[in-house]
Amino acid sequence: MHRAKPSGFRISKRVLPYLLSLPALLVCIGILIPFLTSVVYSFQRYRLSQPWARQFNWGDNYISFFTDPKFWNTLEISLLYAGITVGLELLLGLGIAMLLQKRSSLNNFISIMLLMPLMTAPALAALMWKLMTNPGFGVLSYLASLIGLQDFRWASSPSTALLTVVLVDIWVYTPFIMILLLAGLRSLPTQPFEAAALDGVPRSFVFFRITLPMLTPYILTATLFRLLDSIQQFDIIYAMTQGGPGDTLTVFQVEAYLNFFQSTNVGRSAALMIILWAITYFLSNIFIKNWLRLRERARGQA
Amino acid sequence: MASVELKNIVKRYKSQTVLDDLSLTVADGETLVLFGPSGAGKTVLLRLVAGVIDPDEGRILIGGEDMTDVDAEFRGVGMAFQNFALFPHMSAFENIATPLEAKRSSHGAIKGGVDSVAKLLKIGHVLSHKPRALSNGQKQRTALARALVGSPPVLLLDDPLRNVDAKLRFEMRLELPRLLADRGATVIYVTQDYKEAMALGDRIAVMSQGVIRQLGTPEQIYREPANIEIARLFGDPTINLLDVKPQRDARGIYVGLSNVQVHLAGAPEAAIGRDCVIGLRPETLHFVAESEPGAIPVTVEAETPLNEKIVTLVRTVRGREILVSRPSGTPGQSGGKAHLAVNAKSALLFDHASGERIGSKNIVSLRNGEAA
Amino acid sequence: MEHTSLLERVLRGIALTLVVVFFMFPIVWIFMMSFQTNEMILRIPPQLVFEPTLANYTALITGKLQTAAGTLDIAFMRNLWNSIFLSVTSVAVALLLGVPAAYAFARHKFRGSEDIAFTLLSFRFAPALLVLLPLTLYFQKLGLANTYFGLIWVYQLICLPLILWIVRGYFEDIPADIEYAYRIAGHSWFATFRKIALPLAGPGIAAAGLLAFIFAWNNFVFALVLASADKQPVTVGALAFITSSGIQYGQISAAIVLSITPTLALALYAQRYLVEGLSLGAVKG
Amino acid sequence: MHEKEKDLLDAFLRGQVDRRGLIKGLGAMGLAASTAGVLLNLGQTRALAADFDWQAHKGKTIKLLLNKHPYADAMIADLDNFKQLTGMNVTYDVFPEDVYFDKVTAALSASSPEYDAFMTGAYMTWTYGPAGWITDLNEWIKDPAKTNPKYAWDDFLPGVRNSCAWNGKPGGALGSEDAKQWCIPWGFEQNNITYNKAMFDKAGVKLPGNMDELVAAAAKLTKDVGGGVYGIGVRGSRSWATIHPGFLSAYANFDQKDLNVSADGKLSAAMATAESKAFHKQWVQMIQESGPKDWSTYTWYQVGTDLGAGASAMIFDADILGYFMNGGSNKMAGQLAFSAFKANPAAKAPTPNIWIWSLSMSNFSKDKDATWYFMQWASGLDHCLFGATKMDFVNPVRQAVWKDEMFREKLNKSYPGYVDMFDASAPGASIKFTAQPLFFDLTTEWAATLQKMVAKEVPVDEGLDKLAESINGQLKEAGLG
Repeated sequence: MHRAKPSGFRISKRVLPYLLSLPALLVCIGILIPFLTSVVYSFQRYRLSQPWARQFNWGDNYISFFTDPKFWNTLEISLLYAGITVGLELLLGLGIAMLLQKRSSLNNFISIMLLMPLMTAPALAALMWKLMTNPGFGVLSYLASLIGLQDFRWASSPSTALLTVVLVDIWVYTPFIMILLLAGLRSLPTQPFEAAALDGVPRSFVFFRITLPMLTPYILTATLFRLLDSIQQFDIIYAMTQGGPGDTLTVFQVEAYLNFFQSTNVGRSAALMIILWAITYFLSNIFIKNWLRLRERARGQA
Repeated sequence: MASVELKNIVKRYKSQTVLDDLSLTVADGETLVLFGPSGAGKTVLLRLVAGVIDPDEGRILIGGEDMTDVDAEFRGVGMAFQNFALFPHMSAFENIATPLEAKRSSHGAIKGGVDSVAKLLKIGHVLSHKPRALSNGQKQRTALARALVGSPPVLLLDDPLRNVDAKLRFEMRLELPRLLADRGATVIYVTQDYKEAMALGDRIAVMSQGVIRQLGTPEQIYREPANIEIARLFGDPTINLLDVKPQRDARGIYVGLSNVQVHLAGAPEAAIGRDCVIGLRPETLHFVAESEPGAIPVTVEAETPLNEKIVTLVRTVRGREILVSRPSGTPGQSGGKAHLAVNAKSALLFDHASGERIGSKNIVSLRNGEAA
Repeated sequence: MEHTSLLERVLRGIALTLVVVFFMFPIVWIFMMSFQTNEMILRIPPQLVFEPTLANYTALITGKLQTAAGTLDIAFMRNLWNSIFLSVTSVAVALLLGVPAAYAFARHKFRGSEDIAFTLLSFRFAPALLVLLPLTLYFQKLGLANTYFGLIWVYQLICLPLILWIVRGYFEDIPADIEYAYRIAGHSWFATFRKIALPLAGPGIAAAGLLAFIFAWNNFVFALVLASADKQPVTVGALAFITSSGIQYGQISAAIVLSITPTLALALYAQRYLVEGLSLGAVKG
Repeated sequence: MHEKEKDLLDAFLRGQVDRRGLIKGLGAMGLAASTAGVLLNLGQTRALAADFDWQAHKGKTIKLLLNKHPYADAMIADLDNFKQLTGMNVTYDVFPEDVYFDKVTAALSASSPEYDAFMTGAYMTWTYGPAGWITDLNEWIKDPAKTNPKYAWDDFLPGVRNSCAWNGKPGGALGSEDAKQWCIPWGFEQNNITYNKAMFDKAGVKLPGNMDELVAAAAKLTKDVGGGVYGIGVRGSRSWATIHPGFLSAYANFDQKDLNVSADGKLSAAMATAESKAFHKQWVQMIQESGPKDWSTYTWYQVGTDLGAGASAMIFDADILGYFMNGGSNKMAGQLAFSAFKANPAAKAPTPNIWIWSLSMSNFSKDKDATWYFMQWASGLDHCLFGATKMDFVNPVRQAVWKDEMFREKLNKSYPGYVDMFDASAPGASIKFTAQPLFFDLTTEWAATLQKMVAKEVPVDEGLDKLAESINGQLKEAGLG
């Protein structure tokens, strides 16, 4: 019996995974250096316009946040924005994915078409929405007036600004969740569903006890990425309202952007960003833990 | 040339020890069946031999060569998976051809090899189908064909009949021994079905909780099970197990069954006065006349014909249930009072506390278990 | 789903129509605006009827834009090309680096694998703004400023984590036994990766690649800060129509249409992979 | 070039033919006016060369960072003349205005030597100067060896020129003795009224002469013009840009200031006075009654677009915004008129705050002398004349251009009232802000406060008190208060 001998150059089983993941890591590791530099900045009194006054003030940038109502407003609005957009987009994305679940060329076509908002750069999308919600030229304002919303002020009124921006966010990003969940739904094994259908199990039960649990890893992935983006939202909000009216929409990135590019207050901007980073780190940690646990469990059942 | 030796294998997953200091030798050309409940570590053991997972401790030798650190593709084994593990994006032909492709065989050789093994397994007509278009039986045969086609010196079959229907399983159980014998390969065969184990194995290794509990020929395992657990696993209907406390009188060692003293010739001295469990295989019990010495009075509760045999449920005077089986067509008792004779030689005595068979010569030492 | 009632089908149809209207109306409107002059767009109230003009597209493609303040030179086609080049290369590099890494994380649990995977992900939540200033400084020193190489490197921050984590999930969904079977059949890990893992995770890779492509396409902060005008993507290019003499909505609409087109074409081409999901039903039982 | 054209040019240069005659003559030879302009500049270029060694930096290349703007377009159209004059090469990066200043900040904060000179606003130099990113240009302006004797620095409008000079001390007066010239003004905007004549006539509204009249006129226009047209367009986004145009111009007319500077140079908020509160109330009321419905999202673009498309009856904003809207394919092109505006009845003259597009020299430029050659050419009279008459390089910052007949004629022909408006308000035109590094923080917060007032989230008095308090806190924190 001929048997191939291990010969020549072979990669040890133990080294292989490192070898596979290292290039990706190395490429990204470069970013650690600027990141750490920014951490240093965040501990400095550092305004570009006052270079002579640059010095370490250690935690002062952070400590001042605690007494700064603007900061708490920023924190609150950022979390609120992320919560609302991700929540709604998830529900909507799941709903649409389920509407399109059945494989048909029409459904496939629709699902690709629905990706178009995602393909529109958010900054430009916001510009277009701003036009469409203009009280004079805006087609949406016009349509709103036809159904009796004469004075609906969209992004310009503090009471509806959040709603409007959320609407644009939903328009742009729901397709992201939809496409991931659609792929997830369509890759679920068919057996449990056929069995449930044969047994006459109620649809709601099938949804909550079979579909949802099996879809959870996909939901977590989609939600995680959406959450990371949403809590860092800038393009849409800045293009639509620049953080206004008043301080209605001064989310983290808008504040940090204004601090950096307009006030050139690098220290404060960096401190804001580090806090944002810490929040996203914390949130994604929860997600990843759950994701891994679910994966593990799923594999245990297999 | 292709014996398989496992030396002191330890495999852990997280804190759980799946294989605990396991040693085992499978001789060249031998078919060894790994038998045991799920979670016993059979599949893990198979994968260790295949080389797709690594042991935490211990060595694996194939054909006398240390293969512990050798990658799967160089070990010269063929394997069929319980879930078939067919490549869903390839046709049955392409699936079967993969081992030949790995050897860089010529197109003709591949075609010839696949066709002959497909013919042998009667799947020649579905070779162009993708796995999803195959029935379970066809998938199983395709998987088997893939394992066989390269004529590997070592064949690892992981419960290949588990996911096929009863009829096919029955057929294959008859076909497989010949197929394997023809190949001359060393086979390690995993199953949870004792009949399969008995039918296929030159030897059977009974595993539970990561340890080989007993290793022996099918005959040995059946006649001299190492403990209650193994005795219960083999045989259908299951062995009758009754609590007894052996005593000695002038005639020898006896146990009390249904208020009758039944003497067990050749029973080990060590059993005397201990809390024991007596194991009586249903087929070793016979209905006899009341006058027979040692006949146990019972009440017949129910009788069930089971293919080639008839199983009778009887109840002792003390209310304990016993199963009796006899070949179909032989006279029996279908109701009312009856008497049973016990074949003293085949009666098994187990220690009540440990479950070990008393006087077992054949127990594999749990730690350094090279079988005699 | 064969036994769905008529009522349900009607409700589903209505729901789907609403969804399509909500998501497609702005797109259709933008499409229509791209064939109108600014004057037609800026009417009160907005009107559906208009005389289509190709002026916007002509302006974009020829690079000559007529405005109230005279003729402007625009580099839109150059921007479009930059976007295509940057996005395609970045995604290609990210796939090359990310897919093997995703495979390693999915198949070879090794010491620290979760930590490395999480670290890679965490780059995704470093807001671009946070690293912008130091990044520009270091790029300056390294001579990477204003190079496509440098940009593609930075774009990995957008593409790599996304690809890594989505593809990883798909790899993990492939039963390990299938790959074991191939190994045992005598094939190397690399052959197994290439012939088994890659084809089976293909839909996932396509989906992740397309999403990464879209995100790379829509980004402009990095190029804006790190590169000169000749390397700017289409997003920056479209902003050029916000001129001091007014926002050229017609041209921006045309720019959006033109900038969506390549991505849409890609998505339609890869449609089968994107929406089919994993076709492992047979294997997974 | 043909001989005839050359002769004509030379005649012009010898003083035998005046400008008008020259253009006419060239026109007769079948040259388009703008081409003639370029040729004219070429001729003058040759004249310039006689007195000054323009070729000193021959062969060098400089790179510019430009905003997508008519000023940049005008310069690019004339750039070949500079190249010929000096033998230098000029490359440039043009970025959209939306992201332009981000690009500038990014390039400068990274000490990038890529760009030698760039376009900027005067406000921005209050950051760039102290940060050490730009150079005090006095060194070159005042050096006869480096500056063409015909450069005529005194020709620049004094208010504009001074607005680009600051001593770098927070609160330091613009154009003071010790001021550094951070940038050269290029083109500038006064904030005045541009109005739609037809709509004014239709509603029977006269040009407002003060704030009360403005509020009333806007209200009447909103009521009477119809068709959804609103009375007055002003900016309202959450940005410094909301404060600096009409709002600050009117505010300053009431002698109100953004900040007080104490004798020892400390800054404090000055907007919580009674006069300020009264003015804010009027302003807020005006927006609530007659402003655009979505005022709080209004930037330069929306204000202009509405006027050009006939959605608003007037704007109180940059005069050149009105200028742009009066041309091109805008629906209202040719129907707009201009007027200076004096908000305070007690004031003698309008006091428009100004925005100045200017040229700054990067401190990281590798060849500042060569860069200066470009800057003095680009801000020189000849290019200014070319831009102002042939392109949209308005408002010019040189008095000589404003005296130029052709330029005045061009404006009078198509931009009714523009020249009068300019003459009326130019003397009082300057930057009304206090120069200090927190400019953007304070104005952004000011705009946010205005938004809250307009949305009735906070009463005007209380809002201003809070704003002043917050600003004082920030000034202290930054070591300025």
